[in-house]
Amino acid sequence: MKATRFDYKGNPDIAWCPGCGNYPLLQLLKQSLEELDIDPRMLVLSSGIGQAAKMPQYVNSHFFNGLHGRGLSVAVAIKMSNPGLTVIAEGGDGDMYGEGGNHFLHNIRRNPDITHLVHNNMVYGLTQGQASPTSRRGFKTPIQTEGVINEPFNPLSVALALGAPFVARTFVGNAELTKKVIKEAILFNGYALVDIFDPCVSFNKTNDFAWFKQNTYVLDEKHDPTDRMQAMARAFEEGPFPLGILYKQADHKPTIHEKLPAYEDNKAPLWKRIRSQQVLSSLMK
Amino acid sequence: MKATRFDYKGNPDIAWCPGCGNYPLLQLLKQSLEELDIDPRMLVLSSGIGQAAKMPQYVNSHFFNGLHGRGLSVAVAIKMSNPGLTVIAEGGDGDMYGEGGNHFLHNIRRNPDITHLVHNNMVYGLTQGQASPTSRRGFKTPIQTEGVINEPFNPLSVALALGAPFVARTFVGNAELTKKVIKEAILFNGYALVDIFDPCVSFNKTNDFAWFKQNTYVLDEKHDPTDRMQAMARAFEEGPFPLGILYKQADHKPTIHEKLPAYEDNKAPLWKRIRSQQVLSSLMK
Amino acid sequence: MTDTSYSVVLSGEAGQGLKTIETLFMVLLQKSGYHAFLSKEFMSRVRGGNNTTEIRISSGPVGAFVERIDLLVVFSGDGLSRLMDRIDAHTVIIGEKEDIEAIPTGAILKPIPIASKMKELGNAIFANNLINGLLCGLFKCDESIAHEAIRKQFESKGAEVVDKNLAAFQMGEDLSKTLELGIAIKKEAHTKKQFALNGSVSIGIGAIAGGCDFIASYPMSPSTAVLAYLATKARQCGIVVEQAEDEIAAINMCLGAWYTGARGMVTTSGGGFALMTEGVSLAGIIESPAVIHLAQRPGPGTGLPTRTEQGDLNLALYAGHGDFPRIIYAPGTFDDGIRLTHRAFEMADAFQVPVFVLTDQYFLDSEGFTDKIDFSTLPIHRKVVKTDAGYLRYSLTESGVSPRGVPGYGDGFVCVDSDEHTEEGRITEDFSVRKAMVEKRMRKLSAYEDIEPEILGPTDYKTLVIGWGSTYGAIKEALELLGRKDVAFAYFRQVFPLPKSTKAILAKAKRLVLVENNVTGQFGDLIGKELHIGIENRILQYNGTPFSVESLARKLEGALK
Amino acid sequence: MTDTSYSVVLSGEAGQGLKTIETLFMVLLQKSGYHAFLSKEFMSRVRGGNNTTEIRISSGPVGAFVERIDLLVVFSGDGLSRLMDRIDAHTVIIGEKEDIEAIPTGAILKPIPIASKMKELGNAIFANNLINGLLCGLFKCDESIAHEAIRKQFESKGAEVVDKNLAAFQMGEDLSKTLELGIAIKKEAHTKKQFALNGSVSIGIGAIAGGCDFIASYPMSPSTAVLAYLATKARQCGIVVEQAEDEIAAINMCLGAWYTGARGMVTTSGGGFALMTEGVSLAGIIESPAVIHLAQRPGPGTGLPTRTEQGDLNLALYAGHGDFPRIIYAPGTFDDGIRLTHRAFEMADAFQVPVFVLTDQYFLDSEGFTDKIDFSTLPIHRKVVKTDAGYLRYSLTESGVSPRGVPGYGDGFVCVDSDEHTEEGRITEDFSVRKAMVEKRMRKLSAYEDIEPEILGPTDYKTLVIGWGSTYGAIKEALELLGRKDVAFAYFRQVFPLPKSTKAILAKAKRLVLVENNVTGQFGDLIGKELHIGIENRILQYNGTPFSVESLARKLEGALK
Ligand SMILES: Cc1ncc(C[n+]2csc(CCOP(=O)(O)OP(=O)(O)O)c2C)c(N)n1
Ligand SMILES: Cc1ncc(C[n+]2csc(CCOP(=O)(O)OP(=O)(O)O)c2C)c(N)n1
Ligand code: SF4
Ligand code: SF4
Ligand SMILES: [Mg+2]
Ligand SMILES: [Mg+2]
Repeated sequence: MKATRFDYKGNPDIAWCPGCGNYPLLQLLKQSLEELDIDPRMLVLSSGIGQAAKMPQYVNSHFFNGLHGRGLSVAVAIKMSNPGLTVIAEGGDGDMYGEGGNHFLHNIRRNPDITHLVHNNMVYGLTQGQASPTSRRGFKTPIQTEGVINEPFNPLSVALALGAPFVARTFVGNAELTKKVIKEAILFNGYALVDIFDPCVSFNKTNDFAWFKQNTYVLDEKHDPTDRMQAMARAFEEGPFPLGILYKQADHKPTIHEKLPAYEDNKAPLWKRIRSQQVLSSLMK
Repeated sequence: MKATRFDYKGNPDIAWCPGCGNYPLLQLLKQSLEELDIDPRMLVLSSGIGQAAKMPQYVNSHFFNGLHGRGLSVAVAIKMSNPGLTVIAEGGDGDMYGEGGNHFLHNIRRNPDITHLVHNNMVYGLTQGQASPTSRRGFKTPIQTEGVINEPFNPLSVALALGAPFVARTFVGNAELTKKVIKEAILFNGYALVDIFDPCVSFNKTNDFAWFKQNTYVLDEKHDPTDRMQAMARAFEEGPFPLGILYKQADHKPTIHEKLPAYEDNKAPLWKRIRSQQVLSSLMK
Repeated sequence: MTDTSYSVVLSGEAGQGLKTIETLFMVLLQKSGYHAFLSKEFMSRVRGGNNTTEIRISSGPVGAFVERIDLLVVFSGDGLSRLMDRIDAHTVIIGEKEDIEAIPTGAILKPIPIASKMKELGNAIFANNLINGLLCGLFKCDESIAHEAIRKQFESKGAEVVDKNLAAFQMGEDLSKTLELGIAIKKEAHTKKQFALNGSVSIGIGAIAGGCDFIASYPMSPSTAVLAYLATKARQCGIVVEQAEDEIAAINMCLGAWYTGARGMVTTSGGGFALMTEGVSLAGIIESPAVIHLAQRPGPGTGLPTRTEQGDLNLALYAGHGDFPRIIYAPGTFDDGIRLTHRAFEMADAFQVPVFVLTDQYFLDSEGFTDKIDFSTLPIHRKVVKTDAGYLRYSLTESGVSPRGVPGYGDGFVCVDSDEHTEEGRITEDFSVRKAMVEKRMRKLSAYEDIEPEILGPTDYKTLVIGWGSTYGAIKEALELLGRKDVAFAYFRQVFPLPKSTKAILAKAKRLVLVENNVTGQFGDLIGKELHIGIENRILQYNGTPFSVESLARKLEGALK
Repeated sequence: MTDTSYSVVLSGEAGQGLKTIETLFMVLLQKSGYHAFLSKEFMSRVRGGNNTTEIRISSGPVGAFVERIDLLVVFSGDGLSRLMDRIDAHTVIIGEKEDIEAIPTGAILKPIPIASKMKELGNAIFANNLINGLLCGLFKCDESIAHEAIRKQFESKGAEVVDKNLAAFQMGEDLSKTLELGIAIKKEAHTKKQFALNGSVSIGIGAIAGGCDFIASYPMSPSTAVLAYLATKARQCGIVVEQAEDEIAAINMCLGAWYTGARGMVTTSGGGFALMTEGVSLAGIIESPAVIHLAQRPGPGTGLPTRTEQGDLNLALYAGHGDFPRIIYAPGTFDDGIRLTHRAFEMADAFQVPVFVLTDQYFLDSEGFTDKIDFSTLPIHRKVVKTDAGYLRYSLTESGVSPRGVPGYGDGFVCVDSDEHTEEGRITEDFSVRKAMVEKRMRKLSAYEDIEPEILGPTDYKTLVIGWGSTYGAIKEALELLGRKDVAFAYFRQVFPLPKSTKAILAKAKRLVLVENNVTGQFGDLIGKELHIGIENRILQYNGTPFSVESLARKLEGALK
C-alpha cells in the first residue's frame, strides 16, 4: 500500500476484527483523498457510532465522532458553518439509515455539498449482530431469532425519491470501482450518497465477501446515470444488485450554502466574521 | 350532513379556524367509517400534535393523542398488541414527515395493517406558519423569510421506494374521491398511506383551495395501480399532482402481526392472555 | 407602583386583531413618555377562543401582571365570564353594548357603537384603529405619532385605506372625550429614549450581541419567536438560520457549528428539549460550547402549549446521561434577557460547556421598554486558538479547560470524540485516562465567576423571599405592596451553579419563603440538595398562569404572618 | 467470605472463546455444589484487545468482584501488564510458557503445553476444553457432568469432534494432577438446586413473571441482552418483541402497547434513554404505565460502552419535562433482578406511572446461582377495567389513580391525551381543571408501599454505609472483611421514592458514608435534596470499573477511622 498523508501515525490499536471489510475501505478512502490531493488540514470526517463510524479514528485528519445516528447532521452543520472545508459524513447502515433515518431524509432535501459514505454490512456490527435496516429477510440474529421479517431498507431508491443529485453504490471487494466512485462523490458539488457493501465477517455470515461478489454486477455504459427513472429501476434491482453511479444529475443543483443569505456577499467561515457596533446598535433602533 | 355514530356529542369547541380544510375532512372521515359499518368501540385513532392531529378529539371513538411526530409508532404498537382493533394513524405533514420521518420510513418496512392519513397543507399550522417538509420552494414564512430553499419532501415516491403496498393521494376539495380513497385504505389489509391535500386557510395563502384545484388531476383508468414503476412516475409529477390510488399491490403482502410468533396460534389481544405457572417455572429450569 | 399604574385589558378572539392594537398602543405609550408593561394569555388556537392582553400604563418602571382590571375593552361578549374574578365595581368596560352586557358584571359599563361607526366607514376592519384612537384619547397620547404609524402601515394599500383608518382613529378619539375616566398617570420623558421589545426579542438581541452566527431549531411554542427574530436578521448579521427536521438534528447541528468555531444556539421548549438530552450529554463529553434557549411551558407532555410555567428547571439541571458541568441563567427582565444571553455565549465559549437560558411563555410574550444598550460594553471573546502540528484537543490542564482549535486554522488536527478519549481526542479504555478526563471535565467551572443573586429590600432582612427568572417582576411588586421592612427578595438570575454566596445570604434570614411557578418548587429542591436547607414555606402556582401581583401579595402576606 | 473463596481469572482476547469456558465451568461448579460468582470486563470490540473474566468459587454465597487473583489463566501474554496490580507472590499463573513469562510478575508460574497438546489433536480449537478439564480437575468437579455437556454441545458436529473435545478435556484433567495447588473449598449441596443466570436474565425472567408481553427496543450495550432473552421466549411466552428503528419509537410503542392493556417494556442504556425522555413525560401526562430497564454505562456521550457506572440515576429521576411521579428500583442481586422487575410491572399497572429498573453493565454481565422462585408467590394483577358508556379515563379520584379501561373492552371510549385534558381525556385549557389534574397526578403514589432499605449488620450502628443497586455485594463483603461491630449497611433496592423510613434510619447513625459508582454521588444528593442531610463522606469510583471488595474495604477503613 502506498503511504498517504492521511495515514494516522499514532497508536495503531484498531478495534476492528481481522478480515473486516472496513480495513480495505480505510485504505481506499485514504488513497482516494490522496489522489484528489486534498489537504488533510481542510478535511473533516464526521461520524456517528458503530464499527463503520470508527473509521475517522484511523485517519490523519480532523474528525467529529459524535452520537449514533447523528453524524450527518453534524457534517451538514460543519459545511454550513465553514464551506471551505471538505466534509465527509461516514457511518454504518444502522447509524445512517436506522437511528439517523430522519436526517438522511431531510439532509437530502437540503442538498449540502458533502459526501455521504455508508458502510452497508446489512447488520449491526458493533453491538454484535442484530438486524440493521438493510438486513435481508430471513436473516437470523439473537433478536430476530426466527429471521428478519421486515422489508429491507432501500437507501438508493429512497435517495432518488427525494431528489438526491448523486446516488451510487459500490462493493469494497471491487477496489477500483470503490475508489472511482468515492473520488467522483467527493468531487461532486452537492450531496453525494455512496452506499458501500462492506462485509462484517463476525456477525453476518450470510452476506459475506463471496455473497456480495455473486450478488452484484457493475453498471456499464448502457446505463444512463442522468436519467432518474432509469436509476430508480436499477435501484430496485436486488438479484443481483447494481454497482456504480446510478444517478448523477446533469445540471447543477444549488447546494444549501450557495442559497444561504449569510454567504451571499461574504464567503468567510462564520467564526471569522466580526459584527460591527453599528449593526448591533441598529438592533435597538 | 348525515349523522354518524362517530359524531362526538360532547363540548363542540373546535380549535380549528373557520374555513380550514380539516372540517370537511372530519366529516368525510366519519362518513367513510359509517359507510364501512365500523364499530366505534373497535376503532382507535392515534395521532401526534398539530391541527391535523387534533382530528381524533372530534370523533366519537377511542383515541391516543400522543406526541408530535409519534402517532404512527403508537398506532403500530396498538395494532401489534391487539390486531382486532381498526387502527388509523392521523397527523399533519410536519408531524408525520418531519418530526416523525424516521417512523414513516421504518413502519412502511413493517407493513402494519393500519391506515395512515396525512393532512398535507404544506405548512406547520398549529405553530403558526413555518415551512413544513412539503412546503414548495419559494414559500415565505416568518422563518423562511426569503422563501423555502429545500427540495419539497415527496411522501409518495418515498413510500413507493420503500415498498409500501398502498399509496394514495387525495384532495379534501374532492369529497367523493376522498371518501373512496379513505375507505379503500381502511379496507386494505396492510399499510395504506393517504396523503391528503388539505388547505390551511390561515397560514398558507399560496396553496389554497383554488391552488390545489388547479394543480391536481384525478388519475383515470389508464393508470395501472398495480405497477410500482408507473406509480413512481406519477409520484414525481408535480404540475399538476395526480390524485387517487397511485399504487395498490396486487398480491397480499404479509402484515407484521401475521408474521409475529405471538399470534401464530393465539389470536387474542396480548392483555387477555394468561401465562401458566408451567411456562414460568420452565424459565428457571 | 399600583396606585400610579393603570391596567387596560383587551379581550377578544384569536384572529380579531388584538395584536395590531397592542403594537400601535405600545408605540404610542412609549413615545408619549409612559412606562408600560404588556402581558398576554392566549389559547392554543389560531382563530376563535378567548385571549386577553393586559397593558399596564405606569408612571414608573413596571414589569408584572396584575389581576385588577381598570379598563376592559371587549371585542366579544364571550370572554367576560372568564374575567369575572378580575372585574369589580371600579372596572370600566368598553365595547359594543350587547357585548359588555352579555353577563351581569357589576362594573361601570361604557357602551360604544363600534359596529355602527364601522358601517359609516363601510368595513368592520377599521375597528381596531377606532380602539386605538380611543386609547390615545384616554391617555392623552401624542396623536401625530399614531397618524404617522397608521400612514406607514397602510400606505401600500392606497390612500382610501389610509384615510379610513385615520377616520376610525379620529372616531375613537372623539369617543374618548365622552367617557370621562379621569385617567392621570404621570409621564416621564425617559421612556422615549428606551427601546420597545418583548422577551423573545431580548433573547434574540442578546444572542446577536453574543456573537451567535448559527441557529438550528425546530418550531415549538413558545420558543419559536427567537428563531423568527434571528431569521429576520440573517442577512444583515450573517447568521445561518436553519429550521431543522427535528430537535435532535437541531442540537447536533449546533454542536457541529461550534466545532468550526461558529457560535451556535438552539431555541426550544420542554418537549423538544427532552429530545435534545442526548445531545447535551454529547456536548458534555466532547467539551463543546452550546447555548440552549429553553422556553418553558406547562408539561408534562404537550401540556398547555401556550401557557406558562417554570417546570423544566430539573430537566435543564439533569438532562444528559453521566455527570458534566453546565450553567443555567434565567432572565426576569428584558435587560437580563439581553445580557444573560450575551453572557451565555461568552461562558459557553470560555468554559466549553452547555449554557442554558431558561425562560417561559410569560417572559417571552411580555412586552415593555428597556434602556438601549451600549454594545461596546458587551464585547465578545472568541476563544479559538490556532493549532500546531501536535495539537491536543483535550490537553489536561489545571483549569480543566483545554485550548480549543478549529479545523482549517493551523496545522493541528481537531479530533473530538463522544467515546472516552485521550488528550488527542481518540478513543481510549485506559482506566486512568478515564479518571483524569472525568476529573478534568468536572473541574472546568472552577474559575467561573458567579452572577450574584440580587437582594431587593432591606439588607437586615428577617425573612427572605426566594425567586428566579420570570417571577422577578411579580415578587418585587408584591413585596413593595406589602411594604414590610423585614422582608427582602433574593432574585436569582443565575440558577446553576447555585451562586456560592447563596449559603450566606440564606443563613442571614430567620425565615425563607420560596416562590415558584411550578408544582414542586424545583429551585427550592436544588437549594435543598446543595445546601441541605429545607424550605417549607413554598408559594407555588401551576395552573398555567403567571403570578399576579395581588395574588402573590396575598399569599406572601399569609406566609409572612 | 474471602478466606473460604478462591478467585480464578481468565484473560484473553475477544474472540478467543473465554465465553465457552465460562459457560461450562459455571455449570460444573454449580452441579458440583460450589457457590460461584462470575464478573467480566471487556473492551468495546469484537476481536482482539484484552478481556478478563473473574470466577470466584466459594463455600458460601458470594456476589462481588475481588482484586485478588488466586489463579490466573492466560490465553495470550498481552493482557498480563493490565493485571499487574492484582497479581502477587501467591498468584498462580497458568498458560503457555511464553505467555506467562511475557513479563516478570513475581507470581508462581505453572506453564502448560497447550499448543503442543493441541498439535496432538490437530486443531487449536480444542484448547478451551483443555482448560475446562484442568479447572474440573483442580476443583474436583464431577467430570461426568462435563462429558455430558460436551457431548450435547458438539453432537451435531459428528463423533470425531465430540471425541477430540473429550480428549482435550481429559488432557486438562491430567495436567491438573501435576499442578498441586491444594485448592480446598467446601461444597454445599444447595447450589445444585439453584438456577444459573446472569443479571440480564434475571431482568428478563422478572419481566416475564411480571406479565411483560410486549417489548420494543433499540440495541445498545449493555441493555441488549434483556431484549435478546425475551426474543428467545417470544414464541413460548407469546411476547411481541420488536426491534425499533430508534429509542423514540421504542418508548412510544411501549406506551401504545400499554394503551391496549398489554404490559410493555423498553430496555436501553443512558444515551438511548436520553432519547426517550419526551416519551417518559408523555407517560406522565397520559398516566400510562411503563417499565423502563435502564442499563447504565459510563457517560457522558458514548463514554465507555462496555464498562460500568451508576451515573444515570439523576437522569432517571428527572427525565421528562414537567413534574409527575415515578418509581425507581435498583437490583443488587439476581433475586432482586427478578423480583424488582416483576414488581415494576405490578406497580406501573397499579399506579399508572413509569417505573424504572436501574441496572448497570457490572450487574447485567455478572453470573451466579440463585434460588428458584415459586412463581405463584409473584402473582400479576392486571388493573384493566371494563368500561361503561360514560367512561372517564381521567376521573378525579381521591387516590389520584383512575380506573384504566382499554379499547375494545366495554362500551366506553378510552381517550388519552398529551395535552392537559378533562376527565374524559379531551383537551382543555381550563385553569381549574389544569390545577386539579396536576394535583391528581402528583398524589398518585400516596398509597404506594415502599420497599424498605435492608439493614445489614448491627441494628445499633454508629456508622451507616449507604449504597444502592449493584454495589450491594461489594459493600456487604467489604464490611464483613472489616468486621466492625458499629457499622451497618443500608442497602436501597428502591431508590425513588426515597423510602419514608430513610430519615429515621439515617438519623440513628452518628456518621454516614456514601458509596457510589459515579463521580458526584447522585444518590447522596437525592438524600440531600429530600432530607436535607449532607453526606460529606463519599466513596466514589468513576473509572469505568466496579468496586472490588478489597479496594472498597480499604476506602471504608479510611473513612471509618
Ligand atoms: C442512541 C444510541 N443507541 C444505540 C447505540 C448502540 N449502538 C452503537 S453502534 C450501533 C449499531 C451499529 O451498526 P451500524 O451502524 O450498522 O455500524 P456497524 O457496526 O455495522 O459498522 C448501535 C445500535 C448507541 N451508541 N446510541
Ligand atoms: C417535540 C415537539 N416539537 C415541536 C412541537 C411543536 N409543534 C406542534 S404541532 C407542530 C407542527 C404542526 O404542523 P403539521 O404537523 O403539519 O400539522 P398542522 O398543524 O399543519 O395540521 C409543531 C412543530 C411539539 N409539540 N413537540
Ligand atoms: S464486527 Fe463486523 S463490522 Fe465490526 S469490525 Fe468485526 S467484522 Fe467489522
Ligand atoms: S391554522 Fe391552518 S390548519 Fe390550523 S386550523 Fe387554521 S386553517 Fe386549519
Ligand atoms: Mg452495519
Ligand atoms: Mg401541516
